[in-house]
Amino acid sequence: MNKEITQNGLWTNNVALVQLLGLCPLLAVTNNTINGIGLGVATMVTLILSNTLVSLIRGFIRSEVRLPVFVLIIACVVTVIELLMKAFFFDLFLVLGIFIPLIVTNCAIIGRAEGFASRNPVGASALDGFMMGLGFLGVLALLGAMREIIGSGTLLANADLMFGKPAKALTITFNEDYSGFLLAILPPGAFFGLAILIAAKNAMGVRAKDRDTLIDPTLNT
Amino acid sequence: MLIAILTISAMAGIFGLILGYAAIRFKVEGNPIVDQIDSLLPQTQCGQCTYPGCRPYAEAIANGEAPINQCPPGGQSTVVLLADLLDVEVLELNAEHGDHNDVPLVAFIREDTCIGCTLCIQACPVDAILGSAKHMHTIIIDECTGCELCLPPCPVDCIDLIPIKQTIEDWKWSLPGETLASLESSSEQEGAITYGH
Amino acid sequence: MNKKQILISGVFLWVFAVVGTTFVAVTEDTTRSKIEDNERLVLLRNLNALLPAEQLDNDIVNDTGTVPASGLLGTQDDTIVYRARLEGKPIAVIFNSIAPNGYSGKIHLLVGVYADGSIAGVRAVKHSETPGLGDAIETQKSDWIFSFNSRSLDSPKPSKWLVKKDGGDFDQFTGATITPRAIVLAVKKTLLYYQQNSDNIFQ
Amino acid sequence: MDIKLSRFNGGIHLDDHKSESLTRPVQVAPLPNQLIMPLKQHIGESNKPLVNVGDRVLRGQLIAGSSSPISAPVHASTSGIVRSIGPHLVAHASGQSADCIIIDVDGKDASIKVEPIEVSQMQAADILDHIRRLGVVGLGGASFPTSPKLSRGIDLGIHTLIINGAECEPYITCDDSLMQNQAYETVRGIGYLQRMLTPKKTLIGIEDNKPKAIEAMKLALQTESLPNTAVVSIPTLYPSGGEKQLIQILTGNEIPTGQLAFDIGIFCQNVGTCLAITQALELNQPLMSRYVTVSGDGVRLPGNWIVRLGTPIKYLIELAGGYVQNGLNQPNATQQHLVMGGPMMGFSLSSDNVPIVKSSNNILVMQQQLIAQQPGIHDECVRCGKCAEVCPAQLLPQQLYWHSRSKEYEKVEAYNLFDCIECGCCSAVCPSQIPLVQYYRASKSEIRATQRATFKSDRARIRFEFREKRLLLKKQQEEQKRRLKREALLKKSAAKKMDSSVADPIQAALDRIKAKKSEQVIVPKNITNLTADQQKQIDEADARRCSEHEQNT
Amino acid sequence: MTSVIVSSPYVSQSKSLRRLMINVIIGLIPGTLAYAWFFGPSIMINIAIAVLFALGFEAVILWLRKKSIKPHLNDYSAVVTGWLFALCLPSHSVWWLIVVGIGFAMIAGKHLYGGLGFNPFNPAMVGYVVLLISFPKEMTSWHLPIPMSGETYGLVDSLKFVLGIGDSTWDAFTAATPLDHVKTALRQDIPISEIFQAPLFGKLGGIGWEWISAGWLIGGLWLLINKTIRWHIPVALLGSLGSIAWVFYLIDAETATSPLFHWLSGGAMLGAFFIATDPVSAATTNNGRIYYGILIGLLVYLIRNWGGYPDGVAFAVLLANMCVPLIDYYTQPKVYGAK
Repeated sequence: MNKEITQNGLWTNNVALVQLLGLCPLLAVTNNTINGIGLGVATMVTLILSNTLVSLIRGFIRSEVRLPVFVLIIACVVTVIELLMKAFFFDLFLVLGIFIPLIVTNCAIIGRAEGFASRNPVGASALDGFMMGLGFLGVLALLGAMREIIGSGTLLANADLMFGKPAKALTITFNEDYSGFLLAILPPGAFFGLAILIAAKNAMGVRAKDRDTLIDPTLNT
Repeated sequence: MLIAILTISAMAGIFGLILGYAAIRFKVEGNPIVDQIDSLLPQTQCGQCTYPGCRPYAEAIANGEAPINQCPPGGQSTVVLLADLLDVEVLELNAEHGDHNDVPLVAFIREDTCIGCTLCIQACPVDAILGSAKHMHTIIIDECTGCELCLPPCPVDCIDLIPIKQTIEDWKWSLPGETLASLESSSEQEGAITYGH
Repeated sequence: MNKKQILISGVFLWVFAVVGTTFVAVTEDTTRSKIEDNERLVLLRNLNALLPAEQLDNDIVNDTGTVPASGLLGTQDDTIVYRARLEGKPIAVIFNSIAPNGYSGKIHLLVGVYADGSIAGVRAVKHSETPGLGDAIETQKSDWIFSFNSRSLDSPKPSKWLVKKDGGDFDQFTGATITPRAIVLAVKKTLLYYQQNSDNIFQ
Repeated sequence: MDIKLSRFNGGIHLDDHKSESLTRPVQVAPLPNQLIMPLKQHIGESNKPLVNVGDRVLRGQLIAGSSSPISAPVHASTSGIVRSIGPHLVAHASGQSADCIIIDVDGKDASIKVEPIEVSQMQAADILDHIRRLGVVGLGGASFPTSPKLSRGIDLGIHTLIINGAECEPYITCDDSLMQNQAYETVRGIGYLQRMLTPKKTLIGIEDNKPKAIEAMKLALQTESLPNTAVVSIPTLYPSGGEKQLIQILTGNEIPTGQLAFDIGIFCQNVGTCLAITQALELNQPLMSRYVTVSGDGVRLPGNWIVRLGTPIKYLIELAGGYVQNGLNQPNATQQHLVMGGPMMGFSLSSDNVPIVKSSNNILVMQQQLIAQQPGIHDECVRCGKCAEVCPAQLLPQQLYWHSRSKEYEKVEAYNLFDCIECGCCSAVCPSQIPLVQYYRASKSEIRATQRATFKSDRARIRFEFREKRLLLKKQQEEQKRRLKREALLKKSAAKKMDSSVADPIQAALDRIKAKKSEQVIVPKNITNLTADQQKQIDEADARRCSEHEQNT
Repeated sequence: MTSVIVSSPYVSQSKSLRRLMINVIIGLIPGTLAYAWFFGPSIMINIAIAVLFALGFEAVILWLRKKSIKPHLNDYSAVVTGWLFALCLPSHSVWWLIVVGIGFAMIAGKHLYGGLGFNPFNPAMVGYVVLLISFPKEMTSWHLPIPMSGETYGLVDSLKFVLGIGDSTWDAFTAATPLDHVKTALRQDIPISEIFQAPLFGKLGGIGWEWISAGWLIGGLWLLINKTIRWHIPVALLGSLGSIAWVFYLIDAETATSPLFHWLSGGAMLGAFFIATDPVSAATTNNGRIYYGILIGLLVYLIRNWGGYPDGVAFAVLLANMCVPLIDYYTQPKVYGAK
C-alpha cells in the first residue's frame, strides 16, 4: 500500500506531469530553481496538512458540505503558511508573491482531499500528501533548474533567500559571459519546459512497457 | 479578530443551510449514464461479461462495480469508447472473458445432426432460433448476434459459428495504403492479370 | 426531519468555520509584529542602497513626509518622501518618482537627492521594460543606473540632461533608447522638483 | 428554343482522349463462346435465377428476376446451355465474386418467339410494366431500374425532361457513337418518355466536343419533330455529365440536399436508356446489349462495339486487337491496368475474366505508369485548397480528407461527406497526389457499415428486452396460477372439512377421484405442457416476425 | 494474395508540391536581390546558412521519426521555410542566432506538430518570434542601408562577421528600422512631417526598404499569375492594413503614417504574399482567407502602433494562425444543394 502511494505520487500519477494540476503556479514561478523549490515545499506542506486533517474528519463529514469544509481547511492551512512565510522567509515570500495564497486553488490539493484523504486512514493520507507534494516539488525544482540553466546560465541563484546568507555559495554559474536565452525564463519557456518533461516521462513509460513485454512476452496486462 | 471569526462563521453557517437544503431539494433520480453506456455496447447479450445481458453490464459499469474491459464482442474499440464516455483510463480487453472476433459470426445448425431438443431455443437471448420439439431448428441469420450462448446446451453439438459471408453489397473500401485480404484470390482465376503491390 | 438535516449541515459548516478562522486569527496575531518588522527591514534595505546607513542617524523609514502631486514627479497622487538626517540636520531625501514614458509604460524609481541637490542614487523599483533590452536599468543587469550618482543640475547642465543620441551626456544602451531617455528625464525632473521645493520638504 | 446556360462550381478541363476510339466505326461484337450473366445488374433487390443448370435458353429469355418493384430482370442475350449457376468474378471495385449464370453459347443465336406489340395503343401503366419486364435500367452508370423511376416521375409531375448525352469523362465515346449511329431510335425513345411524363420542355445536353453527335441528334429531332425539344451544346468541362451538374448547366437549378431530381420537377435520363426504351417498346426486345467503348493506350485498336451483355471483357479486348505488347520491359499483358468505366470515376479490375453488364460503358486499358496514384506514396496535404476550387459539390475536400484519415466520422459527416459525388476532380488536381476519393469512399463505407451494425444491435436490444419481458410475464403467470391453485385447494380442503359432515360421501369420493384425475392431467406437463409452451412461444415469434417483416418492406 | 485496391481517378492534372515550392522560391528572388543591393551580400550568407540548417534539421528529425528523408527534402518546403526565415532577420546576423531560430522553426514549429501539413503555425514565424523574444538586442541591430552608410562589408567580411571571427565594429553600422524610428519619435510627440526629415527615409518608405518591398510585390504578383497563391489573402491583408492606416492618416497626418508607408515598410509585403499565404497554416476556404487576411492586416497595424514591437507581421500571422480552425469552421462554403 505504502509503496503504491509512493509510486503514485512520485511517478505514475504525478500531479504536474500526469494529472496536470496546479499548472498556474507551476508555470509562473519556475523561472529559477529556488523559486520552484520554495513553492514546491509550501505546496507539499499544505498537501500533508490538508490530507491529514481531511482524513481525520472523514468519518463524520456530511456529503453536502464536504467540499466547503475541505476548501475551508485548505484555505486555513494556506493562510497560516503564508503568515509563517512572511514572518520567517520574507524575501522568498516577496518573490513567490501571490502564488502562495493561490495554493488554495491548486486543484491538486482539493483533488487529493476528495480523491484520497476522504476515504483513507490518517497515516496513508499524510503519506499520500507527502508523496504527491514531493512529486510536485520535484517537477517544480526540475523545471526551475532547466529554465534557469538555459535561460540565465546559473543554478540555485538566490539560494540565500531560502537558506540564509551562507547559502549564497550554493549558486553555480556555468558561464560568466552567457548572454541568456530569454525564452526559457519568460512564460513561453515554462510551457516548453513542462512539455519536454511530460514528453520525457511518457517516453520512459513507453520504453519501460516495451521492455516488460520483451522480457516476458506472455505478460499482457 | 473576533469580527473576522464571527463573519466567516456566520457565512459558513448560512451556506451550510443552503447546501443542506439544496442537497435535499435537487436530488437527482435515475441514472442517464446507464443508457449511454448501454448504447455503446454491442447488444449481443452474450453474457461473457458475467452479467446477464448488455444492460445489466451497463448498470454495473455505471455503479463502478465492473471494469470497462469485459466485453469481447465489442472488442478494444468499445473499451476505448467507454473510456472516452466515462473519462477513465483505457484498459486492454480482459482476455479472461474471451477474445474478440474481427469477423462477425453467426450460428449455423447442421441440419442432419439436430435432434430438435429446443434447448438452444431457450438459450437464445434474442429469439433468433426457429423450431419446435422433435423438429429440426434453424437460425434466423439476420437476427443472430453470434453470442455463442446456444453452443453449450446443444446435446449433439450440431451448432457451429461461421463467419458471415461477405457480399459485394457490404464490402468496404479500405483507406489508401491499407491492405485487405480479398476473400477471393483473384490470381486463381484463369486469365487474371495482376496489379497493385 | 428535513429541517433537522438542513440545520445539521449549517451547524457542521459553522463549527468548522469557527475553528478554522480562530486558528488563522491566532497565527496572524502571533506573527503580526514579526511581519511588520520584516516589511520595515526590506524598505530600509532599499533606502540604504541609496543612502548608506552610516550617513544618517534618524529612523528614515518612519521619517516620512507627504508631498503633493506634481508633474515633475510623474504622478497625479500625493507621494511619500523619506528624509534622512544626521544629528537633526537634513542630509538627503528619497523620492518615489515615476518615469511615465518608458517603452512599456511607467517605470517606478527611487531617487535619492542630497541636501545640496546632487544625486545619492537612483533605483528602478518596478517596471515592465523589454527583458534583455530595457531591463538594463536594473542593477543586476547593468551598471548603467549608477551613472547618475553624484550628478546634479550643474553637472551636467540641464540642457545636457539627455541621452547621447539626443546630444546629451548620458549613455543609452544598445538597442534601446526609449528607456534611458525616460529615466534621464524623470531624474532631471525630480532634481528640478527638489530645487523648487527643497525648503518645504524637511518641514 | 432559347436556353440560357449556367455554370456549376468548379470542374476541371481534362485531355479528353476521345478521338482514339472514334477512328473506327461502331461494330457489332460477334458472339463469344461463353456468357457470364450476373444475377443482379441493377440497384435494388436481388434477383433469383429462373433457370437450372443444363437448361437450354434462347435469346431474350428471362433467366433471373424478382418480384420486388425496385428490380430489373435479366434476359439471356443469346441462345445456349446453362453451364453453371454460382459465384463468378464480376466487374466490381472489390474484385469479388457474385452469383452468375454461365451460359455455353451455341452460336445459333436462336430467339424466343417475339410477340409484336403496338405501343401507340398502350396505356402508361402498360408501358411501365413492359419496360420493367424487359429489364431496362439507366445506362448512364447507376443502373437504377427505369420503370420505378418513371413511375415516380409521373406521380410527382415533371416540367423539364433532360436527356444526358454529355459524356464528360475522358476516353468514353459509347454515347457519342450511339447518338451518331442510332439518333432516330434514341429520339423516338425520348418521344416515349415525353408521352409518359408530359414535360413542358425537353433538353438534350451534349458536350460541344461531340459535333457529329449534336448534328445527328438535331437532324433526328427535326425528322421526328418532337415538341419543345432542343439539343443543347454545352461547354466541355468535367463533370458536366453528372446528373446534378447537367441539371445546373441546363436549368440553373440545384437539387436540394436529400432530394432527387424529380422532387423539383426535373427528370434526367441517359441517351442509352432512351435507345433501350425504343427497343423495348418497338421491337419488344429486352435489354440484352449495349454500346461499349474499349480504349486506352494499353489496347491496340480502340473503338466502340455493340456488345451482348455477359460478354467477358477478355473477349472484347481480343476484338480490340489485344493488349499492347510494350517492348522488353513489359513483355506480357500482365503489366496493363484495366479500368471499368472512365479514368475519373471508374474502378480498376483485378481480372479481365469479368462480364460486360448493363452499366458497363467503357473498358479502359492503361499502361501501369500512367496511373498517377500509387497507394501510400503521396505527400502530406498542405491545405492549398485547390481541391475546394474544383469541387462541383462545393465541399471542402481538404477537411474531409483530414477527418477521414483520422477516422473522425462524425466530423466527416458534418462536412457533408455524403454530398460528395466522387467525381475525382479533387484527387486529379491535388499537388500532393493524395488519393482523396479513396479516403471518402472508405469513410462512406465505414459509416454505412456502422449504421448497419447500429441497426442490428438496436434490433437485438429490442428483441432481448422483449424476451426478458415475456419470460417475466410467463413467470408471473405461472406464479399466479400456482397461487390460485393453492388457494383453491386450501378452500376445498376447508370446504371439505365443513362439508364432510353434511355432504354425500359418495359424491365426496367422486370429487376426490375427479380431483385426482385433474391432477393427473397436470402431472405429465413436463413434456406436453412444455411443447405447448414451446408452440406458443414459436407462434409469438412468428407473429412478431411477420409484423416486423411487414414494417420493413 | 492480398491486392491493394486503387481508387479512381486514374489521371492527374496536378502541379507537384515541389513545383509550387520552387515557384515560391522564384518569387522571392526579386526582393532578395533588392535586399542584397541595399544591405549588402550578407543576406545571401544568412539565407545560405538558414536553408542549409533547415534541410539539416529536417533530415535529422525525419531520421529520428523514421520517415523517408529524400522525398521530404525534395519537396523544398524546408528551403522555403529557411529562406523566409532568413529574410526576417537583421541582415548581418550571427550564425548561432540563425541556427537557434531555424532549429526552433523546424523542430518546434514544424515537426513537433507532425511535419509538413500538420503545423498550425507558420514555422518560419515561430522561429523568428522565438528569436525576437529571446534575443531582443541581436534582433534589433539592423544595419544602415548602403546609400546611407556609403559602405558595407563585402562578401568575405560579411562571412567573417556572421561567423563571429572578424572585428566587430557593430554599433557603427546599426540603426533603427524606419518603423522603429517612427514609433520612437512618435512617443516623443514629434510630428510625422519632422520625423520624415530624418535621413533614414526615402520617398515612400525607408531608403532601400521601399525597393525591397517592391521586389516582394513583383514576386508576389508573379505567384498570383501562375496561380501558386490566390488573391484573397494578400488583397485582404494589404487592404485592411491600408484602410485602417488611411483612416488614421485622414484623422491626423501628423501622428499617423500613410498607408503607403505601412505597405512599403517592414514585413508587410513579404508577409502578404509569402508568409500569410503559407497554405498549411492559413485559412483554407475562400471567404476564410479574406477574413484571415483582414485579421492579419488589422493586427499588424495594432502592433505597429500600440504594441511593444516596431513591426507586427510575425505576431499577427501567428495570432491569425490560431484563429484558423475557427475561421474555417464558420466560413464553409454553401454545399451544392444546401438550402
